[in-house]
Amino acid sequence: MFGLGPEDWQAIRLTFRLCLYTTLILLVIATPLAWWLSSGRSAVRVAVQAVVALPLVLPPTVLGFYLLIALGPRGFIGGSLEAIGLQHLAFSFEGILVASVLYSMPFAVQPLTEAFNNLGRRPVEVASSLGAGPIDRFVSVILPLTRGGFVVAATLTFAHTIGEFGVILMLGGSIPGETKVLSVLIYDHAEAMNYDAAHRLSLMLLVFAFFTLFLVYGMTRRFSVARL
Amino acid sequence: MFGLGPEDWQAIRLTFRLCLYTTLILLVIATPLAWWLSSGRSAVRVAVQAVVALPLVLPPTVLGFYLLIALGPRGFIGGSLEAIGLQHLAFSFEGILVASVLYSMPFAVQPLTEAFNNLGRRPVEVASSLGAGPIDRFVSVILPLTRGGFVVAATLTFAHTIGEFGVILMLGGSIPGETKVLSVLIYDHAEAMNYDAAHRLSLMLLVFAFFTLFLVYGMTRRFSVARL
Amino acid sequence: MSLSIQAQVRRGGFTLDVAMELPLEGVTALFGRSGCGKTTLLRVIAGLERASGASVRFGREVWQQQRRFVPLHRRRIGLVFQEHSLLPHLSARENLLYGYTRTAPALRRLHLQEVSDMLEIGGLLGRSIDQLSGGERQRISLGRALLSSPQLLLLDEPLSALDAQTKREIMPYLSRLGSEAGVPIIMVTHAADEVERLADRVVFMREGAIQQIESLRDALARADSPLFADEGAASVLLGSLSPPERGGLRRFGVEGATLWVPQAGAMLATGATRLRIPARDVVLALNDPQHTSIQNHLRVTIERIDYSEQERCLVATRTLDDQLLLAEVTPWAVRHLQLQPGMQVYALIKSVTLIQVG
Amino acid sequence: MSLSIQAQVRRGGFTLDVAMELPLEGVTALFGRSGCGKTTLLRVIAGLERASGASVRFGREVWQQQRRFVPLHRRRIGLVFQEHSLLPHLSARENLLYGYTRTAPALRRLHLQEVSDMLEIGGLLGRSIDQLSGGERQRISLGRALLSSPQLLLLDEPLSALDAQTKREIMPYLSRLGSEAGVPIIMVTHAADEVERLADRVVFMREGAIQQIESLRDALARADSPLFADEGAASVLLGSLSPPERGGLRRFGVEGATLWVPQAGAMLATGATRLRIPARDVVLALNDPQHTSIQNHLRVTIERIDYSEQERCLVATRTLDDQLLLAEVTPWAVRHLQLQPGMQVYALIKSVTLIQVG
Amino acid sequence: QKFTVAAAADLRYALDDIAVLFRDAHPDHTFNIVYGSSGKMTTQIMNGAPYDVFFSADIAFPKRLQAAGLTATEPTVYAIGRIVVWSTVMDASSLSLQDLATDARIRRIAIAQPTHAPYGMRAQEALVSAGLWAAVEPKLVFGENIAHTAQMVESGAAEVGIIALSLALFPRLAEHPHRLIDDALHQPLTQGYVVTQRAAGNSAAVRFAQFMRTEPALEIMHRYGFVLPR
Ligand SMILES: Nc1ncnc2c1ncn2[C@@H]1O[C@H](COP(=O)(O)OP(=O)(O)OP(=O)(O)O)[C@@H](O)[C@H]1O
Ligand SMILES: Nc1ncnc2c1ncn2[C@@H]1O[C@H](COP(=O)(O)OP(=O)(O)OP(=O)(O)O)[C@@H](O)[C@H]1O
Ligand SMILES: [Mg+2]
Ligand SMILES: [Mg+2]
Repeated sequence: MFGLGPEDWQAIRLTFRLCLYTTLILLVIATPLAWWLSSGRSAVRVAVQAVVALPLVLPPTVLGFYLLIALGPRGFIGGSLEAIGLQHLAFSFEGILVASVLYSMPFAVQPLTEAFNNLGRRPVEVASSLGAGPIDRFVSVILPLTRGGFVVAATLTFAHTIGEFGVILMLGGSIPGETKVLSVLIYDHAEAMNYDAAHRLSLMLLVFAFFTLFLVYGMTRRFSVARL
Repeated sequence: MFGLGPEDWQAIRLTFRLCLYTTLILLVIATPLAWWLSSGRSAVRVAVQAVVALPLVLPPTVLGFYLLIALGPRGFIGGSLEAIGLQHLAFSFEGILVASVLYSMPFAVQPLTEAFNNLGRRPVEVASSLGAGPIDRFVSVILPLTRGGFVVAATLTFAHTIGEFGVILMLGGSIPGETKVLSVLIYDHAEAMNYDAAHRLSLMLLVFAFFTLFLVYGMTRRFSVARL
Repeated sequence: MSLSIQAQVRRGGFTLDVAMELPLEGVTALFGRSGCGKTTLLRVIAGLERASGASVRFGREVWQQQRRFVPLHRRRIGLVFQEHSLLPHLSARENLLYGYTRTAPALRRLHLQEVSDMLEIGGLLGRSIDQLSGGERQRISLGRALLSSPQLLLLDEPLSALDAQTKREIMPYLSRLGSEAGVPIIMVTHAADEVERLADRVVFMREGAIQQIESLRDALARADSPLFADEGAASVLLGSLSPPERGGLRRFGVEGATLWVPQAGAMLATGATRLRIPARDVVLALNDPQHTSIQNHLRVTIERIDYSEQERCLVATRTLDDQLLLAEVTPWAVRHLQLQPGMQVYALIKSVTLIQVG
Repeated sequence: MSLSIQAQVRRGGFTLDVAMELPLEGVTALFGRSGCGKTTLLRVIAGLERASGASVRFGREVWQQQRRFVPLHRRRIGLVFQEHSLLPHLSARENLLYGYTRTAPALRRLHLQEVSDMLEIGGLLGRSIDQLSGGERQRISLGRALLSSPQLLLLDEPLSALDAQTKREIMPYLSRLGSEAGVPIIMVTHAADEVERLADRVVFMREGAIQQIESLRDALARADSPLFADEGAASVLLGSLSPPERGGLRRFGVEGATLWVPQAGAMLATGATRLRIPARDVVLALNDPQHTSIQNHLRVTIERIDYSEQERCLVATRTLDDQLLLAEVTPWAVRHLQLQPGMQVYALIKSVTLIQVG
Repeated sequence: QKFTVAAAADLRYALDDIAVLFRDAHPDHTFNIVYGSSGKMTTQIMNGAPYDVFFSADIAFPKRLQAAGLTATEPTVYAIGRIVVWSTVMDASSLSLQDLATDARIRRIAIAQPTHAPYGMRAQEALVSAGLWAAVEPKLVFGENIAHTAQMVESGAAEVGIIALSLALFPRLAEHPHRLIDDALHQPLTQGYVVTQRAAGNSAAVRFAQFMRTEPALEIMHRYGFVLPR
């Protein structure tokens, strides 16, 4: 289909899985973090906010190299995992997942922090007065009112994870079905001057991404929070 | 200083220039674009919003490859420039600037669109009623009220431009003083297993980025827009 | 059963410092000038302003005391905020039902249909929030608080954006809620007519402190009451209202001290009730004048004459059934009629000025 | 000079359809039930609701007509929104000065000092917006609009969150602005006392349409006026007020139809003025009763007796100087006194009930 | 005169030394060297890159440029590369290719990506010729280029790797022993250079290209593990 071979489909499935997991994990991590960041103004918070953005400033392969060392068998994290009888994380799906999460963190944390900042305390107070407990409030009020921030966070994370290959190349080792994601595959094709394949995959990726984003943005209902 | 040689300083200056220009240009482009995107809900707008995010999904070197073709002497853009007696844009500072702007576009456009969405029309109406014309309103009301969105846009753009090297490597060709930015230099050092230099530059970059971000986030005064 | 609050809250140069006990029945009006701390007090009661060292007790429930702090969502308080606070992502109906669906079915006392009828918001239910007018939003807020079937209602100027007719339709409803349904209401208002018609007692606040807590009757009787800066003092007579007699008029009070009250639609219920009589509507006469349109001639004894205001005198009198009746007259009239304590005079009251307040 | 508006605006099921002309002087009250389109009308005048096909003309300036559309910031309109609309990134002072600094110095008529004194907001200037109470915010909004020295003020319930005393202090100021400073004011309000004290004319709206535009005097005189659903009709007498005589009382009106008015502080200015007399405060008597605290006895002629309401009759009478004076009495009194048109009777009015309205 | 040299990454250490010699000999020439992947540089030259001399890791790339009419000289072989087995966690000198398939300590083997990296292609050929490809394939991880491959091994994340001899001789990496792979098992890594069309009139660039064939340069190339063309 679309002139794609099994290797392509494998990479597509893998990419989709990586993006989905990364986005979900990031939203789970970033939401409480962003909430905490937006709920006060101490120097610690400002520092954490700055630290979150730091992975961005390193060239991806260099970040990948540092992660390779940290997550590999001789690194602090990989070594600790091996010590308790687990596998280290280099050259594994879990490893590139960790890397993607780390690398895309600012794209999730920053828009969410901003969305929470803009929320104000009134909606939460209103929901409390109507008998909604903390979780209920989060689901029924905070989430829908900051939906825009979540959409930005999720789409930036998702799109960026699709395209990122520097970190993944270094840390993942292009193992088919495990760490050879679509971006790595396209890169390989392009480097091998295999342009037909590269163009075909790129085009497919663009079309897919376009429709996904179109749907997501199109479905996001808008309401003016400022009206409250 | 800091054990850095003239080549390093040249790359640092270049990087700083690239980031600064990219951020400034992006804010200038993204602001009206985001304003337009947030001012209605037509399918065209949703499509444009999706298109803006597309550069993200391509692997950077592949994007760099396409840009190289487009901006190079044989490409549509580069060719047209040559036809009117100008230089094509590949392998030049202007070229990587164009690429950085394009690539970081979603990081600027998305948070701004979201910020404008949240603004509501009341503040603008208030300012109008008090005699403020469109530009005045923008500067005295919209800008300060969406400051958070601008900070997110600017920091993500700036940080991402520091770290990005895939596009730049491909399109720029590592010409010292012209396209050999810090990320390319660090990448080069790492490739050459010149780890001391790579670590030193990375550390410097991280420290610099941390303090910059710390200052920016720390200085951003917060107020709850939702109170309006 | 009472609500007792003890709190100190500091906000910049402003300090709220209260220690008070309010009976948990009927309607309590919170009255005071702009910025005196009314909203802050309500927020303390609701637990939104978490003053350290404060204590708030609601009947037998301890809401706040030392370490103990019951969060707002467990207090079952219905809150109407001073500024509009509808949730913008929900429709009018969803806003109304937000608290309702979160109330155990056994505790639900009110239902969408009756509340939306009462507030005349039936036609708005499908609308989104920004398709509502200011007054419509305020009514939805009130309805939403009512539908959460709270055990205490805190209303911060809940009727300020409403027209007189809508207010008149809502007020009896609130009043019944306060008395019959046993949901105590604490309500901030600047409108004297709301206090008059709704309140059982008035809490006067001033610069962050409670100045006085008075029953409505006492509050009305004071010549210098801040309540009626505009309208002056008034008295409240207790009595029972007969069914219509004599040309639709109804008898109020005991033999020898009978007032004739007009029917005035559904507002007047037969039985024990209260009538408000503005002091300035009471005419004093030395003998019983005939041939005037004034129907109500009561024999009263002057008790006290109060010259506190420059050009008005407040004459306190006792009716035959020993109730207080105030008359506001000019100093000229006092001199002209040579009024003095102990004197017996006639108090003339026009029927049309009588208002039933409870 | 007049403001003429012709517009049709559709919002879902609601349609605003107006075509009217308002004189550009004094205060025009916009009166109508919640949701009748008052805010929408103000927004059309301001150009915030850009109805196609609408036309708005302000004196000689064409603000909207066919292609022509003058944006709000060039209309020099002072706007107080119904809901609080302070700019949250500015302090109270910066909010107040936002319009001021954008007004050419030559056009500035008001300055920070006097406005902040008038509104009693001097102590709040340094505060940020979320450190203000509801009423404080409302006053800042009003002050901000005033400080932009507009040529037209559109006020959407500008005093709704204010206590009676503050209102009483602000109203004369607005009134003077409307008359002396020549800044026409269009003001939405639900409070009868604001209409009474401020308005020169009243625009009655109902379900998106203009029902009637009346001078305050006519509006007050109607028994069925929606203005005074609570208080009933009233008459306004024109006359001139003398300096204090007879024990501080002041003479009002012509010989033979003199009313004695108490001093009542600064509220009463000597000279040509208007007095409002609620119809229910007027007692009718067949002969001039002596020995009562009522000071004002006017000889009047009954012109018409209106039985429109079930238990109240409105008796329209003429004073000797041919002004309309309304008295509200019970049907019993009409029968008892055998009142009928043409009859000469005495109208008794307590001095303390007189209110100066302009 | 100024010029820019584009060179394959595996030449890095050798060429840096040669550049020093050339600078001493021709102090009036200013030039800089850009290292990168041969494929990427070929693409760049095809799209107007300002490279005057191109040292490729595989002579196939200069030949492509020639076919596109972008060269000023014939593609010329300047060295032949060798590949080695290398490890930082075990003694690679005692490792045979066979051990890569059988040694239980070896969980991951790093090679360069065969689809576009010349060294990776030769590594794959060697493993295939040795009949080990199917056995080692599940253990393989792929580096973007030969330097990445070396880094994967260096970090210990891959126990062994097949890298360029020139890298294995680099002082830092030479601490760990390596084992040369029989060059009969794979096609020769014929490295060629070419002077690009834009440098046709640039005598300095041509001089630099020719300098590679001089004795001192060849000596350095040899020292860094390149076999010299006959
Ligand atoms: N998008 C809409 N769809 C349907 N009805 C609307 C929409 N927007 C406004 N309305 C209706 O228009 C009417 C006029 O609104 P407007 O705000 O002008 O009322 P108002 O007279 O100012 O009322 P209030 O005194 O309550 O502020 C209201 O009945 C409102 O429900
Ligand atoms: N952060 C602050 N710093 C200084 N003063 C504050 C701060 N927050 C609130 N205040 C003051 O506290 C006082 C009480 O505010 P509150 O909102 O309780 O008043 P209120 O009685 O509800 O007034 P209104 O009738 O105008 O709504 C006000 O004078 C307000 O200016
Ligand atoms: Mg308040
Ligand atoms: Mg309105």
